[in-house]
Amino acid sequence: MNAAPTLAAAPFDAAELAALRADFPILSRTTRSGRPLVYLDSGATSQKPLAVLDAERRFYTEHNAAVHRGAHQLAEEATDAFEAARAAVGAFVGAPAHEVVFTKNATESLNLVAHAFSTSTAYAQRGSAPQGQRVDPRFVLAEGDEVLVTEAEHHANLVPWQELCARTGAVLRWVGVTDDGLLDADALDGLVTERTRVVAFAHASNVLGAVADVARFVAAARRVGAVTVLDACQSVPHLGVDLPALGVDLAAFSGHKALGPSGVGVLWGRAELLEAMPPFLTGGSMIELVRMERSTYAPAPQKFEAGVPMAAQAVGLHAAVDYLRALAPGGRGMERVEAHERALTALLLERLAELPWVRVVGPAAAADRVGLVSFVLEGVHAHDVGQLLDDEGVAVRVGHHCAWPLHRRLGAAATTRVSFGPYNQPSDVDAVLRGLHRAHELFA
Amino acid sequence: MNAAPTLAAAPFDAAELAALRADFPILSRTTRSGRPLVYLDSGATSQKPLAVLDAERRFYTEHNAAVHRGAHQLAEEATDAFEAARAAVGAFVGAPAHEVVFTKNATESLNLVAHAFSTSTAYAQRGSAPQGQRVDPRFVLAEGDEVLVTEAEHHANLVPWQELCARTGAVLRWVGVTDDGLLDADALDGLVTERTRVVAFAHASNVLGAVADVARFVAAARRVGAVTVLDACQSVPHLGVDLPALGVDLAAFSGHKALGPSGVGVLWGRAELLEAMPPFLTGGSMIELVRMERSTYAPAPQKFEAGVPMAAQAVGLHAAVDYLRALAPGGRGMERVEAHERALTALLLERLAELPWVRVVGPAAAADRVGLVSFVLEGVHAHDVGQLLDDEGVAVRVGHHCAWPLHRRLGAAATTRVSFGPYNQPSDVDAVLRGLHRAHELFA
Amino acid sequence: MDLYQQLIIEHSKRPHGSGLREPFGAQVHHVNPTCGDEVTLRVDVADDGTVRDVSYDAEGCSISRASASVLHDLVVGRPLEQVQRTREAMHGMLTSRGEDAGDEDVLGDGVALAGVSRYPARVKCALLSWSALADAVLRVRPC
Amino acid sequence: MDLYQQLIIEHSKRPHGSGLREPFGAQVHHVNPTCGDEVTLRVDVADDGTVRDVSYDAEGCSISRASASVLHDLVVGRPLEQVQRTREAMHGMLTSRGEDAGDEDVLGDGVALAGVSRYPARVKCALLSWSALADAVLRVRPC
Ligand SMILES: Cc1ncc(COP(=O)(O)O)c(C=O)c1O
Ligand SMILES: Cc1ncc(COP(=O)(O)O)c(C=O)c1O
Ligand code: FES
Ligand code: FES
Repeated sequence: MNAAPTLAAAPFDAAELAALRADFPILSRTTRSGRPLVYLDSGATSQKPLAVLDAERRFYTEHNAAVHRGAHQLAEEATDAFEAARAAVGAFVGAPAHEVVFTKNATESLNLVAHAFSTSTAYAQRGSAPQGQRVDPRFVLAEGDEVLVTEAEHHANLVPWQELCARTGAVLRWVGVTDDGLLDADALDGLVTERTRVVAFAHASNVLGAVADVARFVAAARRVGAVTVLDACQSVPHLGVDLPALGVDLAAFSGHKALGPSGVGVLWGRAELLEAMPPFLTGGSMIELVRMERSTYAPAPQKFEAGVPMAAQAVGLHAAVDYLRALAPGGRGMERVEAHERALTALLLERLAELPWVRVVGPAAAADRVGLVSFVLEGVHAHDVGQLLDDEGVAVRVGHHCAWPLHRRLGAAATTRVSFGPYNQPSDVDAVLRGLHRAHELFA
Repeated sequence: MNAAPTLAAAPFDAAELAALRADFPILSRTTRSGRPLVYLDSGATSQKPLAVLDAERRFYTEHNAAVHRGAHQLAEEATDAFEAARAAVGAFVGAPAHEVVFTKNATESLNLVAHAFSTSTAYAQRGSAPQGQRVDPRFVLAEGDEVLVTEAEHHANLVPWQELCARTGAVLRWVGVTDDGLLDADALDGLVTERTRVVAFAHASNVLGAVADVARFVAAARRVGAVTVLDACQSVPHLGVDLPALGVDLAAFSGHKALGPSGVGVLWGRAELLEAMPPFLTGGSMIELVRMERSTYAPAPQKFEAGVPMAAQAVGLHAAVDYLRALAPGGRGMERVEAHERALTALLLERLAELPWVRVVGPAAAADRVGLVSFVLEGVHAHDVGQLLDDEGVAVRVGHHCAWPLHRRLGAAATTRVSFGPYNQPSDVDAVLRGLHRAHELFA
Repeated sequence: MDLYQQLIIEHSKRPHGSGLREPFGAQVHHVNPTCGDEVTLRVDVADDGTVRDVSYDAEGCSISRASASVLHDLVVGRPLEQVQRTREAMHGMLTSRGEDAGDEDVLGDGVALAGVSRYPARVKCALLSWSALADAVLRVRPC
Repeated sequence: MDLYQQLIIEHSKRPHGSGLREPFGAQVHHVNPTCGDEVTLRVDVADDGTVRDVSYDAEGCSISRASASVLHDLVVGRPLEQVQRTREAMHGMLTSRGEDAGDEDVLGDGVALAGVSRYPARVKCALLSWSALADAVLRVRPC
């Protein structure tokens, strides 16, 4: 869409929205009940605009070759496209290209970081680091060293740390969640000790919608020299985010939640830290010198990108961030996306507040949230809610949303989550409400 | 293309080839020198037929959702498409769906296997396996246990094993390459000892083109109970391969070399073995039960597929294997692909044999090869050869092809590699020869 | 929508035979991995192979609760052979992707669950108590 | 094809100043990571800052060998300040992606390498000996 909005921080108006929605063909399909699709599961994965699909196809039909591996013209073109994607995706989150590592998804990004600790630890214990590679003490864990997460984490930012502890003898600690469904940030200072080596937390919770007080986490971690790892999966697609400015050391997000293709994720890290980390996946294209006995590795980001990469998907993600930026003049599209999704969130929260049989989890005010709302219908199982919404054509997510410990803490086996993308419209909220009323009538 | 060939094992005739080539739009582009593209770098990555691009696009415009995560209709459709891809890709290599793990590329597949050993070893040493999970002794390494590879491996099947040794204290051994550029298979029996726990080797070498005597490796490994890992990257796209019938335990290949999209690879493993292996990447969708303290994991293949997967790419790979099978009646397309590429290989070998200034590495006969040929031009650096071929519009790969130790052994800093796909034609060989003559005249 | 038949809603609101009772020959605990819901189920089988009681505690959606309630109706008082046939009929119907509408003579109110087979994500809900039953029976009468 | 100018071919076949000689103030070894090719390079700088000799052993493609040969011509007998300017001019031309054709007064035969800038994969070939030189000079004259 090419409409030039006038107010950078206003929601999209009806005309803008119609133009934008036309870029997403899937939004005009109907569902098995004959009703038009109302897609409200962008927190799981977003839909993709035609610009993204076209960019991928153009790559395949004009430039496809293995990147970083050939001297022929196609290989050069493919490599240029891949590296241009790195620069654009970096710029989208305020980072230089050489601090951007392409992975298959945010989960791989977070595992990569967790393994940097166990691999460094093994190198240090065995003296087995590649020749000339200093083992950085920040990544070496001693028995009883601590990894701090929160009780609200997505499994992707929890299980890799549990497994790191199982490999090394480190101990997992966590910031709890209060009865109100908020992070118990006051407990943070007591939990960060001299033994804390990693502080890993979500920028925005994929269940609560709450945006974390990043500065507070960073300050606590800095005090003891712990590495900070930000799970930015639910912030980067929905807010304007400048990762380096946040003060964290490393951050992960996925392309498929930010209008990009499936199969591509990002790890951002401060250059100095990426250099200090050992590789994770090893193989072709990430080496400096290979002998049968042992090998040495290329500088970051190549060091972390073993094998033929997801080039077409990186190119698709490039088109996605270009698309998002272009939603407002001066490349400030994310400001409008944020404003738009926040307006929808406020509308939904307002409507839900009128229903005494609905319990919303997380912050009461839209201003404290990214564009998603999870809730419980009293006396109705979330999967039945989801099914009735599905029957209205409304696609939402039900379950524990890969945050099982949080749901246990909230005393809810499952919640229903509505999550917005830039293409959602006020009438989508009406559709949700219709479905909720039906579920309430049928079951409660 | 829909031509119905009559003889299952004949090369494609001119008409068939013309129809097939029309499915690959990139083949009709021209290069900077104004000459038509002659793509002979399929060993690095193949080109993709329209059927693959269309399948991906259809997925995005009609069914896109996060798989294995939602109860709504789109999520069901996306999950069905993803699982149908698993079944089809499995069938393509003779395996049941539940033995197929989707990864981002073959490199990840091989790393996954290498980490199964170090993670099991850590679990055993610390008693830290997930509750109820038996640590399988086949994956536990003691100091001095041995990992056997070959000197001809691609870095992807070498460096992960070096790193495994660096993490565990295991020792890397390798089957050497003879002066003739063949695997020294006679040394195998002496190299497989009671301490050998893994035997990892390529089905077909990406430099020599030689097809390994798999049965011999398997027999030697079985004798001592070692796990066999096959790098099938250069066999699956070029030969009809039945992985379970080969007798190996695990095998890796990449989708992008088999007409599929970038960003998707495969690990095949015997069900029993996959069950015995701990997970690699951890996070959402691969869990059984998550508590803050520790988690348990889903059965394979889900256990190995953490995070939102590359669904569109799996769907594209499904279309690719369907396309390949349909190149001959009864789904026997790979027999014709093999015959076709072998005929081109024979032609190329024949023409190169006429040039006293060309030294071919690997087996002399096309019958002992997959469809690729690497060679050295006396007195001319491979990168200059590649550049002059590029000027003829011919895309080949020059360098060590991620097999640096092998090149050191062959006494060649770099070779030029011509690798075929089903869409190559005899005139492509003529174009190579034209470029080689020019290089010889200019530099020698 | 063919999923939430009135019968299902009724069974789910007032499930028959709910609650854990004594005596019992075996107790099992099954979890639906896709949602984390669970059922604890007990069987009591007489020496002649008649199921004297099935008692259960089911946490889950309406489909899973209704299915447990229907199970209780179809199984209590029946010989194990018949229970086995009923279970197979139920499994067949639920996994038929809309092909098998179920035989009311065999499945009674259970045919109201036929619509579930069109919703792959919900099939496990309806199967949960039935797999628990199979498991429990196996423990009482290993074969 | 603008890459393999006749001058390049000649330099690559009969490279000027090739071989390692004594005396020298510093020796460095640089590898081109994209291809594994390498150069060992020595510089000998007089007290007045004049480069007395550059000697080298270059393993690599015609571009890298020709570039080392051109380097020898352009650097031997020149004061370090001028060498620095030459190196910058060469670097600028090679990384210009076809924008900078090079100044023959500064780069001599080196302008025949201008075409390299259009082939990103080959730019490192031509830069190899020049980065080695920069490194070697830094070791002789740290600043
Ligand atoms: C023999 C062999 N093994 C492994 C690989 C690595 O495959 P990928 O880059 O898809 O991970 C390749 C190709 O690059 C190969 O040819
Ligand atoms: C907060 C959060 N972290 C991590 C992830 C994992 O992302 P991915 O599945 O792309 O790896 C998700 C989404 O699934 C998420 O919402
Ligand atoms: S949703 Fe859990 S049993 Fe139905
Ligand atoms: S190809 Fe190695 S230096 Fe040119």
